Formats: sequence, structure tokens, C-alpha cells
Amino acid sequence: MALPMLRIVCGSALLSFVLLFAGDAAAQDAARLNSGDTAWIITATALVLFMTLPGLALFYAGLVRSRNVLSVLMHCVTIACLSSVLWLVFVYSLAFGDGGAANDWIGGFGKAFLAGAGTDALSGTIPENVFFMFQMTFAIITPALIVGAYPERVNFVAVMLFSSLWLILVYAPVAHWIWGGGWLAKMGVLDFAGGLVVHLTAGVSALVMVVMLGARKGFPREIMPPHNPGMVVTGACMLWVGWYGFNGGSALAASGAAGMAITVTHISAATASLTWMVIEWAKHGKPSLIGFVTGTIAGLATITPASGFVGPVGGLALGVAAGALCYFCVWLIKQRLQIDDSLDVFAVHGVGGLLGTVLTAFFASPRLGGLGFADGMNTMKQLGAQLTGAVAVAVWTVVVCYIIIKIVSVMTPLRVTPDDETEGLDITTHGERGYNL
Amino acid sequence: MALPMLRIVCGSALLSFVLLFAGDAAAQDAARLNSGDTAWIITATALVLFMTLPGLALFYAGLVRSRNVLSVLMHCVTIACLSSVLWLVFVYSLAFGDGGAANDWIGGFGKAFLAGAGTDALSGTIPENVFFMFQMTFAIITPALIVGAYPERVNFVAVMLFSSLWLILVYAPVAHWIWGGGWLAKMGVLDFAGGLVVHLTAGVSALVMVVMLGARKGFPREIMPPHNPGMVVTGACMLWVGWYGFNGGSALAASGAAGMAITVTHISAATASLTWMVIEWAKHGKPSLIGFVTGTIAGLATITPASGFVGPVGGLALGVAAGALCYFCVWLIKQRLQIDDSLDVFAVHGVGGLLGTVLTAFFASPRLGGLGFADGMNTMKQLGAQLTGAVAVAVWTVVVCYIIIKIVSVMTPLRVTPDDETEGLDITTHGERGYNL
Amino acid sequence: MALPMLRIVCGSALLSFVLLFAGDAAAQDAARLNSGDTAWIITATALVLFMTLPGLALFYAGLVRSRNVLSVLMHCVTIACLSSVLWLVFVYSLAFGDGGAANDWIGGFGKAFLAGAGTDALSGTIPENVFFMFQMTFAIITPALIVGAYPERVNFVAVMLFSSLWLILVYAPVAHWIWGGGWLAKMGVLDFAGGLVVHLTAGVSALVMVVMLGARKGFPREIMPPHNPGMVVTGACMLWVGWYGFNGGSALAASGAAGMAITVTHISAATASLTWMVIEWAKHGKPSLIGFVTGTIAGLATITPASGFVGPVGGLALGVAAGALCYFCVWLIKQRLQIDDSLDVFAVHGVGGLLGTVLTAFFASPRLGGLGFADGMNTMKQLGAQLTGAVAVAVWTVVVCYIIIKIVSVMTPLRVTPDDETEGLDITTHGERGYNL
Amino acid sequence: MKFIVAIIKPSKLDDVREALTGLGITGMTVSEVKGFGRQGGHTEIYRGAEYEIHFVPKLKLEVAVPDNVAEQVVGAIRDHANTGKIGDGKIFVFDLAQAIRIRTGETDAEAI
Amino acid sequence: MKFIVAIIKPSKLDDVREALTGLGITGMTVSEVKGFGRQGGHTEIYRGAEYEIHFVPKLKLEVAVPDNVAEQVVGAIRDHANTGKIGDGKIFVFDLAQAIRIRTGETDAEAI
Amino acid sequence: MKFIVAIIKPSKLDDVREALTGLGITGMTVSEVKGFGRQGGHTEIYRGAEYEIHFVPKLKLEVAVPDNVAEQVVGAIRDHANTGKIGDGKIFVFDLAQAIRIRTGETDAEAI
Ligand SMILES: Nc1ncnc2c1ncn2[C@@H]1O[C@H](COP(=O)(O)OP(=O)(O)O)[C@@H](O)[C@H]1O
Ligand SMILES: Nc1ncnc2c1ncn2[C@@H]1O[C@H](COP(=O)(O)OP(=O)(O)O)[C@@H](O)[C@H]1O
Ligand SMILES: Nc1ncnc2c1ncn2[C@@H]1O[C@H](COP(=O)(O)OP(=O)(O)O)[C@@H](O)[C@H]1O
Repeated sequence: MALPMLRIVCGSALLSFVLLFAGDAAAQDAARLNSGDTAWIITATALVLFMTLPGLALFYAGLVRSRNVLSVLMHCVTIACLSSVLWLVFVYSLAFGDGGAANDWIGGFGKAFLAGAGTDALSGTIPENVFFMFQMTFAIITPALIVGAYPERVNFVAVMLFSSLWLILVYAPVAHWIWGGGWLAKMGVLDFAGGLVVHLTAGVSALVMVVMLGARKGFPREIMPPHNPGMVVTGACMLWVGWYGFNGGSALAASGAAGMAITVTHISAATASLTWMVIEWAKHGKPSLIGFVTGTIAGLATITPASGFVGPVGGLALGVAAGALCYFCVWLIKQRLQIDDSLDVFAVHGVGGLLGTVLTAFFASPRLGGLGFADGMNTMKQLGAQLTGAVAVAVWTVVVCYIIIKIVSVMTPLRVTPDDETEGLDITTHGERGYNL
Repeated sequence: MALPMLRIVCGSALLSFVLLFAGDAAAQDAARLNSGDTAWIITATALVLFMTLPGLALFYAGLVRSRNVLSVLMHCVTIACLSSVLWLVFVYSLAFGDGGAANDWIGGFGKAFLAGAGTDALSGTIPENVFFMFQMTFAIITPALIVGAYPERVNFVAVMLFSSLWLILVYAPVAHWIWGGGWLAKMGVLDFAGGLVVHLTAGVSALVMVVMLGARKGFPREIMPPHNPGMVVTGACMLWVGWYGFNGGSALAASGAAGMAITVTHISAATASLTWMVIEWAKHGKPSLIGFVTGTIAGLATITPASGFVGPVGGLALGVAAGALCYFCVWLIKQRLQIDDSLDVFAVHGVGGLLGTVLTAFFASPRLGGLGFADGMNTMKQLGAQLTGAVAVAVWTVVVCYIIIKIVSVMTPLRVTPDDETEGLDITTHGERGYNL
Repeated sequence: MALPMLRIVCGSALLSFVLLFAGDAAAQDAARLNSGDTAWIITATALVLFMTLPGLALFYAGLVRSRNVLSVLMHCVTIACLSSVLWLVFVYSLAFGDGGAANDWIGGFGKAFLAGAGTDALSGTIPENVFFMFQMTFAIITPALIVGAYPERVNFVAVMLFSSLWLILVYAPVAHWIWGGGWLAKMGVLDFAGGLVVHLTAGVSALVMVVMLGARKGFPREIMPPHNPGMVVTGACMLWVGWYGFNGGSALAASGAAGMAITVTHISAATASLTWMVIEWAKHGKPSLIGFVTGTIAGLATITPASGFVGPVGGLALGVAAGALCYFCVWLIKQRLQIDDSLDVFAVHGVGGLLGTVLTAFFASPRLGGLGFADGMNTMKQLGAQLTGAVAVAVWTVVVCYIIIKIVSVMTPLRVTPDDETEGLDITTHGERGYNL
Repeated sequence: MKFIVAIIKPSKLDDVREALTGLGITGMTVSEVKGFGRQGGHTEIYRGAEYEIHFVPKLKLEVAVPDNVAEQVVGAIRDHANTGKIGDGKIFVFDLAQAIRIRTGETDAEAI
Repeated sequence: MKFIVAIIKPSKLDDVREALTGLGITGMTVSEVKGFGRQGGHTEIYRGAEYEIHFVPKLKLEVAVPDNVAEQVVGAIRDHANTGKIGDGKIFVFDLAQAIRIRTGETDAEAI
Repeated sequence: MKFIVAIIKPSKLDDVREALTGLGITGMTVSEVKGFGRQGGHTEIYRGAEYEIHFVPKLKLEVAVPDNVAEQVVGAIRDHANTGKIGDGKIFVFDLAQAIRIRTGETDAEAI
């Protein structure tokens, strides 16, 4: 069983890297460009970019009131551009470069500006620039996810400052710990495509942001139904399709591992959607479309860390768990605790990412149809690693986020004025209106 | 000529399967994972999913009145999720599994829950899980096509029951007959990507459904122009792009066969669109956008069964035939027979699928630029096979559909109340409104 | 350095062709189908089709007033279909076929209807039909780009005539000169993915068209803000994602060259967007979303010719230059010269394409992080070639465009009546309305 | 002259319009409004929360008529907009001081 | 005071607004309406069928004015909304009992 | 009876509606309008050009009331729609000749 296991685990970005530098036979064999793998990862890169632009942007923009639709779109495209430039300049290097003595904690600057990565440089069986681009799309979507926490009231300058600092100080280290060969990777934390690196960091940051920023004027008394559910569904569908690249691409090969990743991803999205629908139907008498696709995203976020390790049954189970738990957490945060995490980033992404990370320890087990653990691991040991990883990532995120927001709030107001909030950010911040029909 | 012929025909899902289990040299050679083929089929899978989510959903949703836009979107996403789960649980197995003694008619349960298909299992040159996923996207879109028959009046519970039973009782057997090694496959019926399996089954079912469900209130007197043609075009374009995966992916390889499939697919879409436009222009004095893209879909549906067998000239010809015949059939069904197949599923998909299936017998002939027949076949023999297939599929679909709808109508009303119909399904069934601008 | 250089340059469509017929060892080696390369180019084909349908269509349609939204969409889909059919019939052959004695200027008719290109015919390492389709998507988008010059007033029949003649008389020869082995190719002009062939031809044609057609009624006094910025952003994002296929696919392989192409493409888009935003913010006090994504398109158009030759630093620099220069040119053309190039085709595409073509001579240099020149070239020589190419293409385009429009204006009015213009083209030309909410 | 304003259910527009045409009324103006009244609104669901929407979509019909047909017109609207359910709407009648047809400058009875 | 309601063609709004501003009118209110009248509607095509759309998009202009300028305002609207084609619209004049500016509480002539 | 028309800021609707409900008013009709007035509009940016948008989104509130409560209602609107800033809007009061409830045929005071 060791060999197939190895091949599967190779799927995770981390280990393929470890192998790459290990110099053993397998790695040497891998050190030839495979055009099929390359074709798939370029495609996956396009798919993940598509998740943010326009997938996530539409998903979020449809959920706010029509007077803020453009501001949300603007947040997403601006963050995409800022993250891309920073990624090239040095954040990729921090996340995936060699950190020398500090490598447990952070990479170095050796790969800044993609230095040394000519068109011939490989990363596993694909060109390093393709790996760079694929990972860049993750660095784009992760801060963009946080947009859902603060729309309809945030100051645009604060968004730009916060997102840039966040990418450097939260994303880069956490990505390095887990995918770049850092301490959590060595501990054996399994996070196939970003339950911790992407969804937990984003979800926790959303919560910190909201607590420091405050709720929208009128929350929760005033009615704020989504202004354009059709736009929300369009975005959700694009996210779903793009997620094939997110999870399937994380196999870093066009292989059965990639195939299994998209299989479980798809199944989890489906069962989470149906689960959310059933709960909502039972509780409110009506199955809503917005609820349905919120379930979809919950299912996708939850399967993300697990998608390279579990089998179809794991996909089914994680989806059901995701639909139920995220539904409950939306209610808990918004209705019960009255925290205006406006588009439910924590309840969907934070909780989903955490849930999937924990359940990976169980459903990776062959007894539950999973693909098995690394040598020397079992459910309990793995669970320990997963929980350690989750706690470490959450604590780091809370602390650093708090500091970043404090710094930003010294430089610029976090919120727009109440009048601008009433009139809407589209006109007041961007000088445009969403619909001139 | 035999060898190249063989390679081409291999493109169809059916024969690659036959070969796979035939144990001959070619098959053994094939039994190695090809990463390029795998990359393309994973991509094709994403493209076909994209056809439904959000392609078809937007295409259909833009065609109804604004008070029902969300209900149509909801139908599409719900069917997608239900079909996915059922596909995993046992429908894939019924369609593509080994049915033992009954294999002419239906597969068995051996592949339920993707049993035995680890990440190493192959189907031809690609992982079986990738084949499973690719085929799943077909099982998603086919029942979703039928949504166009019953919007603006159907009861949501009835949609779910009907679609689930339909997938099991209509889709699974027909797919098995033609693609799973069943009796029509043995007879040599050519259906590259689903003229019979997808479009004829959907179109005929739409007709049965409408006859049993009844027309929308006020049909045909009341004005019901599409509420959002821009949404319709967006969906149509996504369908077009996604169809590259549908037909090109059905070659199950990244090859010249796939390249030819997308070529003829594209050409047929183009000529059908232009044909529809010209006819409409001549008849009504104006070329409409909705008409244009309806022609696009007609061209795409029509080329589907033929796309692995005909050449560019076949693509041109099928497109022209599709544009003209489907235009006529829309008029026939809606205006003349006053059957409220609301979004013209039968006239576009049913007629298109049938037309393409029949014309395949002609345009597969090398004399008409086609790629040739299997050994021992010629136009007349092939025509016989095609017609037999079409009749068998149509009859089975009508009978089983009728029974399913009868059963469903015992369990739940097929329609909402007239008041709810007037107010719109968005509010009355789902508690949401389409636009809060 | 010669060998890697060669491999990179191979990326350009032109040289892979040259090599193919050169009969040397490298070419022979290339003459085997590579399924990974094929997978990527089929995917890239779908991505580039997606750029037009619906990317560009939505981008443009959102920018006009709501009474003309459908007419713009109609222009795009109609041009797509006409170009596709013409491409098959003989334009592909003119562009990429062998022109015999006239080959410096134009290809022949030998490949009309894709003659001789069975499913086994190769073009480099991919099937010729895939190359045919990939190039077809360029022939679709290029005339569609010009749509932005004449919306809200143009006669639909004139659009069809103009676009068809334009594809034959402007696009085919220019594509042949540069990519089909013509005189500019021999001179060593570098145009990786269409700075001259696509963007300069389209931009210059837009200008000629507008001068001959005249401005929209009320221009520039009347207010004409975009009716649906959300639609514009959706289209822009699709263009961005699709551009991975446009530039990355132009490597004609799933390789590090493709990876580098998408890297610099992405970076240029990001920096151009941010540059535009900063300028607008400084000048008008507000960063607008429409401005932002206009910068995106400027960055993408500008990097296009350079994308196979420059490195990441070139991407950064070209983006900044694109954002600044195109911003200035929009102001120059629209505000200062009061030329109603309505959606700024010349200022964005024409100027961007030209800028990128010129800067390629500098940033291809390894000293600026570029991938180097062909043997015997250096910055100055290359600059000479680039400028010669640009002037030749611009002059040819102006002259031929003028003649085409004269011919068309004899056959049909170029504009609709003032009353129809006031009422909007959607109702008056197409008999439909954009929104029935 | 009278100026009659009627707030009606959207689904009743066609009936009312036909009835008025039957009375020889050749012109009228319609706009979309939101009504608050006894009918109450409806509930919308959004991620596990229910929102009470107070307004109900209605149409406002405006028609200027000579005094002598005003009563008939009011009667026709009342009869044809009626469903017997709460929310059928109201008719308001105003005195109209003057009416002018822009195209011709005709005034009052000739203008409407 | 008079309250003047004008139904005009959408393309005429700018002309009319400028004309009224020229008369010293500083405020007015505009809304989108659908007109039924002699002008008839248009035909829309949908998959081989033609639909007669009865309504025509119009704008409704509302402006409250002191009695002494009412005639001038009516005249200005009539002149500037006129294209001479069917469908130019109507002007309706009402007596206005009272006007209040919300911000200041000023009433009547001072309020408008 | 009086027919009161108020042009108010959109953000003030909820306050005003609650105030009127407090006075026992059970029905009203609201529509979206564009206001031109002292408030001026705003500037929109489009690719390097600035456009002056003259209109401001407002809501029009229409409510028919018996004579005796008219003053109270006007007062309530004035108080609750007031922000003290330019653009708060206007209240117009008309005499209403007749009111009919479509559902029951009740007239005048009983109808509103
Ligand atoms: N006093 C009023 N002033 C203006 N409009 C009113 C008034 N009362 C009711 N309306 C309008 O009439 C509509 C119907 O009123 P409602 O009280 O719901 O039902 P009904 O007229 O059957 O009693 C409301 O939605 C509102 O638009
Ligand atoms: N009696 C009426 N009451 C209210 N509005 C009317 C009336 N007659 C016409 N209108 C409005 O005036 C518009 C123009 O009227 P129409 O008969 O088409 O042209 P014209 O005024 O040039 O004769 C109509 O679209 C409608 O909105
Ligand atoms: N004479 C008028 N007739 C009709 N509506 C008016 C008139 N004057 C103002 N309005 C409406 O009242 C709104 C507020 O007026 P404005 O002059 O901006 O502020 P204020 O009422 O505070 O002086 C305007 O936007 C317009 O809709």
C-alpha cells in the first residue's frame, strides 16, 4: 500500500515539493515536463482565476443592496490585482521559497520576481511558472473571500491596505507552514487545497474585521434581502465549476488523484446544497435559491482540505455535515450573536474549512472509503495534527489580523460616513451607479 | 482504411468500452493512463458542468417572466444536485456497469458508489473516475433540459420527483443501450455525444410532460416575451463554449477526433444561427437575438450525435437543416398545435437530436466529407440502425414518462394553484424575488 | 543559447509553421501528436471563444444605453457566426495556406473547407483541425472588437457586410504576413498573439469606421453612462480569463513558454488596472469600476504581442505603460478630438497593440528580463522590424477599410434613421427590448 | 373634466384596459407603484431569516375624462378590477382644471 | 397655485427641463410611466410569433407653480415637448390646495 | 377629503410610514421618482469624463385622508421626512372629489 499512498499524497503541493528536493528516484523520474499535467494545471489556473473573476465577485455583489453592487465588484477586482503584483514581487517567495534556517516559519526572498524560474524550470512535472500561477490564483481568492465581511460600509482605501498587508502577514506564512514545507507540513497536517490556508484564514479574518468595523447601519432591523439572486446563482455556479480547478488542480497532475478530487468535490457540493434546502424548507416552509447555493459553497469549502484524501462516501458525508453545520452557524452568528458578518464568510468558509480539516482525519481512513494515511499515521494521530494546525492558524490569524486592522485604522478611517453609507458606496466612493435601465 | 476508421470510431464512448474489455492488442496498449487525454477530459467535464451551471440555467431563466426567474434557476440547480447523488449511488452503475445476463437492457449494481474504482482504475486511457464524472455531467444536463417544458406553473416537489425517477427509468436504460454496450450499441447505432440519449429523450419527455401538465394560464393569448434576453444570450454562449466539452470530450481523448468534433460542432452552431436569422428576417421583417441563439442551440443539438462521424461539410449542412427544421417545429408546436412546451424543448432538442441522428447516416459517408462507417456498414444499413434506435428510444421515453408522471401526480399536485401562478413561483414557492433594483 | 531560444520562438504560430515545413530534425521530432499539447490547445480554443461569447459581448453591451444592449450582443454573435463560416470556406486557407509564388502576400485556396486536413493531419504537435479551430477563434474576436466603434447608430446589414469583407480583405492578408509565413514574418516581426494582427487592425479600423459613420446623436453633450457596469465587469473578467487561452495558447504547447505567457499576461492586466485606477483617482477624485476594467483590457491588449518574449518584469512594465497611455488616448480621442469611437476601440486596442509591439523590442531583451531575440537580432534591429510591421499593417488597414466602407455604403445605409436611433436599435432593428423586469 | 386615479392589482390591467376601451376611452397612463394597505405584504427568506416585506406591487392607472362619462369609467374600473379579495385597490377622482394635447394644442374635452 | 402634470416623450425631457429652468422654475419631479393612446405600441418578435405591445414608454413631469406663471409653464411644455407626431402627450392642470417645503416648513408660493 | 402627495428622500420612507400608521392611516401608495431641484445631482465618471447627473432619486408618497386629519398627516410627514438638508422634498395637498374602494364599492371616508 505504501506506493500508491505516496502517489496520492504527492498530489498535495507540499509533498511534491518535498519530493522534488529529496533527490530520490521518484523525484528524478518526476523531473521531466509532462505536457498532460501541464495542460491540466494551466487550465486549472484559469478555472481558479475564474472563481474570483467574476465568480466570487458576482456571488457577493448579488447579495448586497443595489446601491453597493459596484463597490463589491470593485473590491474583488482590486484585491485580485494587488495580490497578483505582490505575489510576483515577493509573496510567492515567502510562501514557497526556501527560508533557510527560518524555513519552518517562512520562506525567503530567493524567488522574488520569479527569479531563477526561466521557462525551463520545473516544479514536479510542470513548469515552475505554471505552479507559480496556479498558486497565485489561490492568493487572489483568499483575501477576496474576506470582502463578504465588510461590504456596504467599508472605506475602499482600508480594503486595499488591509488586503495587501493580510496577504503578506497572514497568507504567506500560513501557506508556507502547510504547503511550503513549514512546521505544520512536517507535522503531517493534511490540507489538500486550502481548508486551513484559504478558508479558515479568510473566515476568521472576516470575524475579526467585523468586530472591529461594526455592523451596517440598521442591522439587523432593516430589511436587506439580496438585490439580485440571479447574479448570486451565476456566481455560485462559476465557483462550483472553478472549484474543479481548485481541488482537482491541487493534485498537480492529470491523474486519477485529480479525478477523485473533482468527484468528491462535486458530490460534497451536491449533498450540502440539498441538505441546506431540506433544513430551510422544514424550518421556513420554503426552499430558497439563495439558501440552496449557500449550501453549495459550504459543501465546496468543507471538502477542500479533504478532497485529495477521501473517497466518494467521504464526499457524501462531508456535504451533509457542511450543509447542516454551516446553516446553524449562519443563524448563530447573524441572528443569535447579531454579528454583522454580512455575507457569512465565517459561518460558511471558516466553519466549512475547519469542519473539513477535522473530518479529513476520519474520512481519509480506508475504512470510511478514504485513500489512506501517510505511513505511520492513523485517525487519532492525524486528528491531533489537524487540530494543532487549525488552532495555530486560527490564533495566528486573529492576532495578526487585529494588528493589521489597528495599523490600517490609524492610516485611514475603516468606514465611510453614515451619509455615504445611506447613499451607497457606488456613487459616493466610485462615482457610478449599478443600474441605468 | 480499417485502421484509421477504427481509431475514429473509438472516439465514441461506446466502442472504447467495447475495445477495453475485448482484450486485444489495441486495448492493451490503451490500458495506460494518458495524461493529455486525462487533462482534456477533466476539462471537458468542467465545460459540460458549466453548460448546466450556469449556462442552461441562465438560458432558460432569461426566457420566462421576471416573476419566475428564480424558480427556473432553482429547478436547474436542484436537478443537478439530485442527479449527481443518484449517479454516484447507482445510476452510473446501471448505465455503464456490467448487467450480466441482462446487459443488453441494463447495467448492474456492481459499480454503485463507484465501487472498485480506486484512483488507479482506468477506463481507456483515462482514470475511471474521470469517465464517471464526465458522464455524470451528461446525466445532469439531460433532465435539466426538460425544465424548459414546464416553467411558470409546475410544482417544485413534482419537479424533484419526476427528475429523479426520470434519470433512473429513462436515462439510465437508454444510456446503457447506446453507450453502455446494450442492444442498440450492438446494432451499430451511432450517437456520438447524445442525439438520442440526451436530446431526443429530453425533447420527447418535454412533450409528454406538457400534455399532461397543461399550458400556462393565459397561453397563448397573453404576451410572454422573455424578461431578460441578455441573460438568454449569456446562457446560450456558455452552452456553446461548453458544447466543445460535450462533443469534443466524447472522443475521450485529446486527439484529431476531438478536434474534428469541435470543428463540426462549431460550424453547425454558426450555420444554424444564421439560418434561423435569415428565416425570421424574411418572415417577420426583423432578425431577433432570441431567435438567433435559439438557432445556435438547435445547431448544437443537431450536430451532437453526428459530431464524431461527419466532416466540416456535414457540419455546414446539419446546421442549415437544424436552423430551418427547428424553426418550423417551434411554429408547429407552439403556434399551430398550441402546445405550451414553454421554452420549446421538443422543437429544438427533440427535433434537433432526431434530425442529427438521421443525417449521421448520410454525412458519415466519406462521399459527403464524413469519416466513414464501421466495417460492414453503409448509408442504408446505418440509416436503418439510426431509425430503429430513434423509434425505440422515443417509444420507451413516452411510455415510461407517462407512467412516471402518473405516479408523481398521485404523490403531489403537478401544478401550483392559479393564484400562485399569477403571483409567480419565485415568491410563492421560494419566498424570494428576482430583482430588488 | 540558440537552442532554448529556438524553442521559445517556436511558441509563435509563425515559426512552428516554418519549422514544420523545413523538414529538419526538430520538425520531424515535432511531427508526432502530443496529447498534452492538444489538450491545452483545445482548451485554449474554448477559452478564446469564451472571450467573444459572451465575454466581449457582455463587456460592450453593458457600456451602451439600455435601449441598445441587445443590438450590441447581436453584432457580436452574428460576427462570430459569419467569421466561422468564412474561416472554414476559404479565409483560413488564405491566412495559413500555401500561397505559392504569392506566399509573401497571401495564402492560397488549397486548404479551403479544411481540405486535406483529416483527423490525422498534424500542425506541429497538435492536430491541424485544432490549430484551425484555435486560429478561428482569433478570426472571430478580431472583427467583433470593432463593434465597439459603431454601436447605437449603425445599420445591422452594414455590420454584416463590413465584417465579412473585413475578415477577407484585412484580417486574412495581415494574418498571413505575420503568422502565415509572409513578408513580415520573414522580416522577423514578433507578434506573439496578435498585437498587430488583432488589436492594431481592429483599433485602426474602428477609427476609420467612426470617421466615415459619424458620431452618435447628441455626442458629446448628452449623458451616456454605461447602462450596466456589472455586465461590463462580468465581460471584462471573462476576457481576462479567456486571455490565458489567447496568449498562453499561442505557445501551441503545454509548456513553460505557455506558462510564462500567462504569467506576463496576468501581471500586465493587473498593473494596467491599478495604473488606470490611480490616474483616475488623482484626476477625478474617485476610482471607478469601469475605469478599472478598461485598464485591465488595455493591459491585456498591450501584452498580447509581447507575451511570448518578455519576462515578469516586462509584464509589470507593459502594464503600467498600457494603463497610462491608453487612459491618455481615451481622453485624447473622445474628449479632445471629439471622435465618437464609442467604446474606445482605438484608444484601448489600437494603442495597446501598437504599444506592446514596440515595447517587445525592448523587453524581449534578456537585460530587461526578456527571453531573448532570435539569432542575429537585437533591440534596435527588432525595433525596426516592429515599426515596419506596425506601419505596414496600419496603412493597409486604413486603405482597405476605407474602400470596404465605401462599397458597403453603396449597398446599404451605414446608419439607421435618427428616429430609430432615438428609440434604440433593440426595438427598431431587432423587435425586442433588453429588460422586461 | 375629471381625472381618475386607480390603484389596481397588476394582473387586472388587461381587463380594465379592455373595459375602458369599450367605453370609448382612447388614452390612459399607467405606472408601477408599491401599495401599503390592509392586504399586508409577504415574507421573504434570506439565509435562515425571514423578512416581512410591507409593500405589494400595484399599478396606478390615470385617465382624464369628460365629466359626463366619469361615473361610467369609475364603474367600469370598479367592476373589472374587482377580485373580491383584500388589496383590490382604490379609485380616486379629482377635478381637472385644464387638459392640453401637446401635439395639436387642443384643449379640454378635445384633448382627452 | 397650480399643479401641472405632463405626459411627454422621454427624448424631450432635456428640452423641456431647460425651457422650464429658463422660466425660473427650480424644481420638478419626473417618473417613468407607460402610455396607452392613439400612438399604438410596437411589435415584438419571439421565436416566430409576433406580440403586440400596447404601451409606450413615456415620462410624467410634475411641477407645482404659482398661479401667475401656470400659463407660461404650460406653454413652454407644449412648445418644447412637441414633435408634431402622434404620441407627443398631454398636459393636465390641477388646482393645488397647499404646498409645503419639508426642510423649512415654508408653505405655498415660498415652498415651490 | 384631501389627497396628500409628498416627495421625500428614500431613506425616510420607513420613518414616515411608521408615523402615519401611528395616526391611524392604514393605506398609502409609494412610487419611485426622480427629483430636480435645488439639491442638484451628482457627478458620475466614465472613462475620464465627468457627467453631471441632474436628477436625484426620491420617493413619492400618496395618501388620501379625511379632511379632519389632513393637517395632522401633513405635519407628521413634515416632521419625519425632515433631515434639515437641502432636498428633503415637498408636500402637496389636493382636494379629492371622490374615493372608492374597489373590493367593496364603499365610497369616500369609508373607502380610505
Ligand atoms: N389612504 C390611501 N391613500 C392612498 N392609497 C391607498 C390608501 N389606502 C389604500 N391605498 C392603496 O390601495 C391598495 C389596496 O389597499 P388595501 O387596504 O390593501 O386593500 P383594500 O382596498 O381591498 O381594502 C394599497 O396597496 C394602496 O396602494
Ligand atoms: N385620457 C387620458 N388620460 C390620461 N393619459 C392620457 C390620456 N390620453 C392620452 N394619455 C397619455 O398621453 C399619451 C399620448 O397620447 P396619444 O393618444 O398616444 O397621442 P396624442 O396625445 O399625440 O394624441 C399616451 O401615451 C398616454 O400616456
Ligand atoms: N415645483 C416643484 N414641483 C414639483 N416637485 C418639486 C418642485 N420643487 C421641488 N420638487 C421636488 O422636491 C425635491 C426637493 O426639492 P429641492 O429643491 O432639491 O430641495 P428643498 O425642497 O429642500 O428645497 C426635488 O428633488 C423635486 O423632486
